[in-house]
Amino acid sequence: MTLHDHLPALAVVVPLMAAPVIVALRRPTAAWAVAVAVSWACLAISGQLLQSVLANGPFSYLLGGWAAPWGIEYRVDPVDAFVLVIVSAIAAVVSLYAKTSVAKEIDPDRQYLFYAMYVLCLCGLLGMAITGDAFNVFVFLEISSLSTYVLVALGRDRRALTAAFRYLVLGTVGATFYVIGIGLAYMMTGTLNMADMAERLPAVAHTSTVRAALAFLVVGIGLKMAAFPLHLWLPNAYAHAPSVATAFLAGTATKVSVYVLLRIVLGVFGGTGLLTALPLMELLMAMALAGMFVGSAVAIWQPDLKRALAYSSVAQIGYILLGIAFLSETGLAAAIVHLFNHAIMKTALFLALGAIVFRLGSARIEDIAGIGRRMPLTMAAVLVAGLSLIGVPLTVGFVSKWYLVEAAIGAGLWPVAVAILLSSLLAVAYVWRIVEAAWFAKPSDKALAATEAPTALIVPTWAMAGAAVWFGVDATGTMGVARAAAAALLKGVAP
Amino acid sequence: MREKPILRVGTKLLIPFILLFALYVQFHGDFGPGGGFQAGVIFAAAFILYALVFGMANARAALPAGLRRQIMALGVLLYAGVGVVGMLAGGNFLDYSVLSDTPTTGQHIGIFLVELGVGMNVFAAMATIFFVFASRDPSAKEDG
Amino acid sequence: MEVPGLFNYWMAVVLMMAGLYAVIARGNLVKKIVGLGVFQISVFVLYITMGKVKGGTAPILGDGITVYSNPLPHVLILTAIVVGVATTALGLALVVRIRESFGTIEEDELQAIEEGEA
Amino acid sequence: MIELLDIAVLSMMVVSAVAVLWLRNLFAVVMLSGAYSLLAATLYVLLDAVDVAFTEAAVGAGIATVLMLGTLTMVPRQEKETRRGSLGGLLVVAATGALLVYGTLDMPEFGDPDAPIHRHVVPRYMQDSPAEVGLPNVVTSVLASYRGYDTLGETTVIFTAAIGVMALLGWGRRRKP
Amino acid sequence: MTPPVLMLLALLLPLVAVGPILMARRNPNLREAVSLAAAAVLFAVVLGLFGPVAAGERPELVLVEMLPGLSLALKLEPLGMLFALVASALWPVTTLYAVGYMRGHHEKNQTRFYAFFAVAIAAAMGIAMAGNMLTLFVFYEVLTICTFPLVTHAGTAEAKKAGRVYLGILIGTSVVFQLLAIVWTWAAAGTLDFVPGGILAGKVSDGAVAVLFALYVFGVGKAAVMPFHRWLPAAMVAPTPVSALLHAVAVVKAGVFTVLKVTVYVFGLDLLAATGGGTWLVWVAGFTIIAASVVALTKDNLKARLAYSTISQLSYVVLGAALLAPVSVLGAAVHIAAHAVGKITLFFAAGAVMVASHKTEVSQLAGIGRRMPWTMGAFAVGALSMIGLPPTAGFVSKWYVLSGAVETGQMLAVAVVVASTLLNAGYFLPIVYSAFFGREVHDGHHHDHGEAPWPSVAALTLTAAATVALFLMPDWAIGLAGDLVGR
Repeated sequence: MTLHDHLPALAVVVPLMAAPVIVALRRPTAAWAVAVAVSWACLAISGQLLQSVLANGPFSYLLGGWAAPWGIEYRVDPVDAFVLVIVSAIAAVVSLYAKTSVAKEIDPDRQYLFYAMYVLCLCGLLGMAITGDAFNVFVFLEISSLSTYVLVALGRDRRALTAAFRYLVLGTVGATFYVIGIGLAYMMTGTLNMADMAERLPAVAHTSTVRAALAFLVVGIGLKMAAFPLHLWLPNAYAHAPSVATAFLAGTATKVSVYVLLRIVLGVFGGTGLLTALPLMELLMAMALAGMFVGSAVAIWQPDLKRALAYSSVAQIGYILLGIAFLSETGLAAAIVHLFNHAIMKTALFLALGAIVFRLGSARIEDIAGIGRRMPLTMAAVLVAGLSLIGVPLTVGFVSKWYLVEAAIGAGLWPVAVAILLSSLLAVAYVWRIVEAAWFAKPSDKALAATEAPTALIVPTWAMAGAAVWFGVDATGTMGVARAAAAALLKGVAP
Repeated sequence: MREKPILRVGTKLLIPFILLFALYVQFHGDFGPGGGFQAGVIFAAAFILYALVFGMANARAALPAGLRRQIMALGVLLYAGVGVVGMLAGGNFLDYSVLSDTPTTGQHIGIFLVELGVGMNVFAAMATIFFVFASRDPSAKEDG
Repeated sequence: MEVPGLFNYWMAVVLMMAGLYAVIARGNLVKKIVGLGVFQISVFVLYITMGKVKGGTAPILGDGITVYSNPLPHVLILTAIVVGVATTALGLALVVRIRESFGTIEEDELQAIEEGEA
Repeated sequence: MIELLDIAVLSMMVVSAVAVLWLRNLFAVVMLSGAYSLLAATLYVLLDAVDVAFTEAAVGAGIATVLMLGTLTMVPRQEKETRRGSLGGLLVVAATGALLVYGTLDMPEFGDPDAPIHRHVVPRYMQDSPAEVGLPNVVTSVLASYRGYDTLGETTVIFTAAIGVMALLGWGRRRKP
Repeated sequence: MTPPVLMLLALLLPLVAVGPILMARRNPNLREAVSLAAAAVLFAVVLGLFGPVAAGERPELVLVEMLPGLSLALKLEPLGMLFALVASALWPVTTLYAVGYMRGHHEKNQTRFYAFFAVAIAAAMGIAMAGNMLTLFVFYEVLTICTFPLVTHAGTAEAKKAGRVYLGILIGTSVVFQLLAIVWTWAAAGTLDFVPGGILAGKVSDGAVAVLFALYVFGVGKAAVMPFHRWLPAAMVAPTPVSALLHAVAVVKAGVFTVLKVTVYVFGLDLLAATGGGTWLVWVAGFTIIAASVVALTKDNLKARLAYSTISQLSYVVLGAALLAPVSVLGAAVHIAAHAVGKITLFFAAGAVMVASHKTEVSQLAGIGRRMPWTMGAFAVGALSMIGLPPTAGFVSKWYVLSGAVETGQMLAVAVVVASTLLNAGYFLPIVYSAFFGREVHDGHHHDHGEAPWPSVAALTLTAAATVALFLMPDWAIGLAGDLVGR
């Protein structure tokens, strides 16, 4: 076997082994260097995986050499390869940004722990995305969750502690719901391997146990992905976490949960016919629409920009959920491409906010007044990513919106199509509030004292903002992958 | 607790037996109930008992923070390392059968090593969690 | 005496709900953590119950024994217990920090303090 | 006999769970939760899950209780009366419970040897693991080998929790003058 | 250079100019020289395209495949050529005017002004040359956003409020209506290319044609069809060169241009005529023409009056399209050019008055013609063109629109055109009359003054001359517009 054959395992094992190495090393700079190396290695591995899955079709990797369903199997198909690339790409860019920001926001003697948590979180997220075993998802979910709680709690404001605690409680409830759901499904099928389970579920699809299992899985995953109205943990967690943690989590954590939802609901339960027999898609659509409007509307009134963008995430998750709820190839492709697109623009925004916090010590709307002239590069990145959030053409947000609307029209759901467009107008309101404050307001005292952020923060921020334009101008690549992924997912869904 | 010699002597006598039991659990897990995880917890329990009776300072001297951290890290690395060795030996990650000429021997070696890794990690992690909690000054107030 | 076929499951459901209720409705953070523990252990009971085979023994192979209970749920729950205690430890660490920073561990009081800061 | 014990242990668990909910003295609550763990461990023994019972006793009743007691030295021992009506909580719990009970209706009966989980996947563990792995304790075989990857993850979870606790509490006050 | 290269050049040149403009921010003379040079070269480039297009060539260029199966592509046809010519010809003139105005008015942030101005021109070029509806939409939105800083240039609370209205209406209509219509078109027709005769025939039901057409018309907020016209008066807080070029030419013409383009190339006149999907628009356009004229009559602020006049005049183009007669569409196309030169003259004059005398209200203008004869003379020419009297360009286009109305027997449209002509005369002629024959009012604030700075006067003289020239030599415009409808 060549190294290439082991890539699926390495994608997870490399960050996993990096964590103890970081703890053993302890020196902040060394810890950071390891985190950067690992993130970029994961990106390289994920890129390779995506390339080979697109070229040669799905393949699996048997951990411990045990055949599925007896052992644990890694199954790489276009969907999870794409998610792997998203997560590791965000991690790679954010890792470069981390050194300067972490040095300012975290105690020196805790920095190595921060980086250890960072790679563990990455490891957990990648593990969830690549595995083909339903229980293994739970294990890696917990790795990522526990590390996330700590990352959030390391924020400077004391409210970070309560935010982390609430996240811990709700996250654990969500994970336990997931375990209940998997337990019930396991009980009726006798297997934990997702592919095997998908094969065996249709025979028992009529039982109440399987229906209850589906319900628990949807609620459990819904909690982790912060789908409205299960989003209560998210705004505070994002608002008070350290800048680096917020940027990383906003780009990755909820995305991977969405992936798990896709994998479980469509991949595993798709063949049971329950998706159409139960009003599940209608429920998801209602949650999505409510999230889109409530999230955006609340975002308009937030005095703290990190919170505003956190609520915007709730709305954006609504878009993703909506795409799934159409249960059509275009809709799914829209949802999947929006996973990528939203990850890029939200990371860009939170990185830029991190740069603002770096200089001002705050990201409140009254403090950023007039900052546009003091930190032109940072604020230009905010503007570009903000336009993308609105869905202005030539940015990634437009691509997502386009396909969502197309899917809504394809499904004949005209009011939904209008709702998508209307809700994007709410984004204009909260983005433009920032624009007006930054460029057209009288500078605050804090802004007057500020200068442009250090290059080490600007470059990663602009890497993301640039990507938001790049993949918005030429979306053929991302849409191609998203379509392939959507087709692969829909293959198993019973009509 | 300085005035309770019986407790101290009793504890000193008890601890070796606890450690022995932990080792038994560690290595007998293949045949009966037990394994690295339970052994690690029991091993940690011995130190917790020691700390409770002889005080945190003594316990910390017996098991310094740096050592705990290294054991903890080493445990994880050992487990994952076995997997990597399996990879290098031509199998998949965590394939123990390739560790030796006969698959079952390989499995034995692999399971022994990963259980050891689990034991080390759990022991050090549990001890660390306890020590950190116990070292916290109950009257401490942080101001933000 | 025969236990009704689903008795254990129902009891597990009752236990789970008690735990979940403590998590949702109780304002004391320690109580929430304890409630989470109760909730999780009850789920473990569900799993272990499903692994039981009538007339079986513990899945340690021995001569002359033919019926064993199912080891797979046991393995899963071993993992889950560890995850549970890890969560508990982290939760308690947060509780300690919250107490030190806010001076209280009651949800209502915390919310009041936070609203004052927003 | 086993059945009677089963009922008795489960009933005691219900009692302690309700008591945990009811009592406001946190010390008592923590002790009860320890007892709840021990009862669960007892139940696991009855259900042939000796490894799990062992772990539950060591972890749930042991370590977790010690940690909670440690926490109680730093926080108030008494839970305050909450003003909040818990009607919402009650509704959520009732709905969840109802869903679960609904889910149990089509479950295989307790102990049914023909249940799907005993017919699929597991038979190979029971029959072939002596030849493939060579250990009498099938739980260990599955844990460390067939599903060894889960266990690596579990080890990582513990590692994460430990360094997480260090990050949150480590040296906090002790180091500073 | 081949036509596709020229098209690329026309798109990129203004964008490239932004760099030097920003770099020369400390040297106003250099900065403005760069702007002027870029404008002049752009006009030359567009002129270079005129020959081939007039000869029947339709140069194409794919920029990038944006979405699978959907490219950002350029394709120049007669209507686009007409729009591109008008916009690029007026950019150098406006820049010349702006040099005088901005300096005379001591405006702040002039570098930002010139930079975003150049971007706006690039966007207008993109709209003119768009090869499909997606490309058009992209540049349409770019134009909206890059003109926002120009509208809010003053930075006052009033400017910010106006900016919100501007952005809210333009983004709101384009996102909710236009984008929906475009995606719908894409879903139904499987293409967004501009094809003579349209792409929707046989793809959607008759009822859907009417709904879709409405989505397009109201989705193009820049066409200022009522009730989505409020942004245009709001935008008048911008400096006058912005009002002149963007809100009399580039932005609003982009709007009516889009309506025309959609009518001809997406639906096709035949489909709309056959399904009756455009009938309602005659009413809406007619209403807008009359209502806006009436409002203009009540406005004392000169720029506000001009803004409402613009709203009214824009709907001539929309009316021309809605009549669905080839000759009226031809008239609509010519009106894009005719109104452009006339209205920009009026705005230039209004701005010149403001710079020289600080007067902004119609009632203050009595006697000003004697102090500023060039300015008010040009104003008179522009006013005649608005009314549609010879010897000005407005007469030509109005003639064709009216012919279309008569030809199709739509007496309502005939009545609208006649009535609005009277109204136009009613709100323009008194200004001209009192400027030359009225008695100057001395209120103590206004000092003696003469003409505005010479660059401004030169600019408005040029455009006034162009207004007359277009009457005398309308063949090129009529030729292009004739190609559009195949006559």
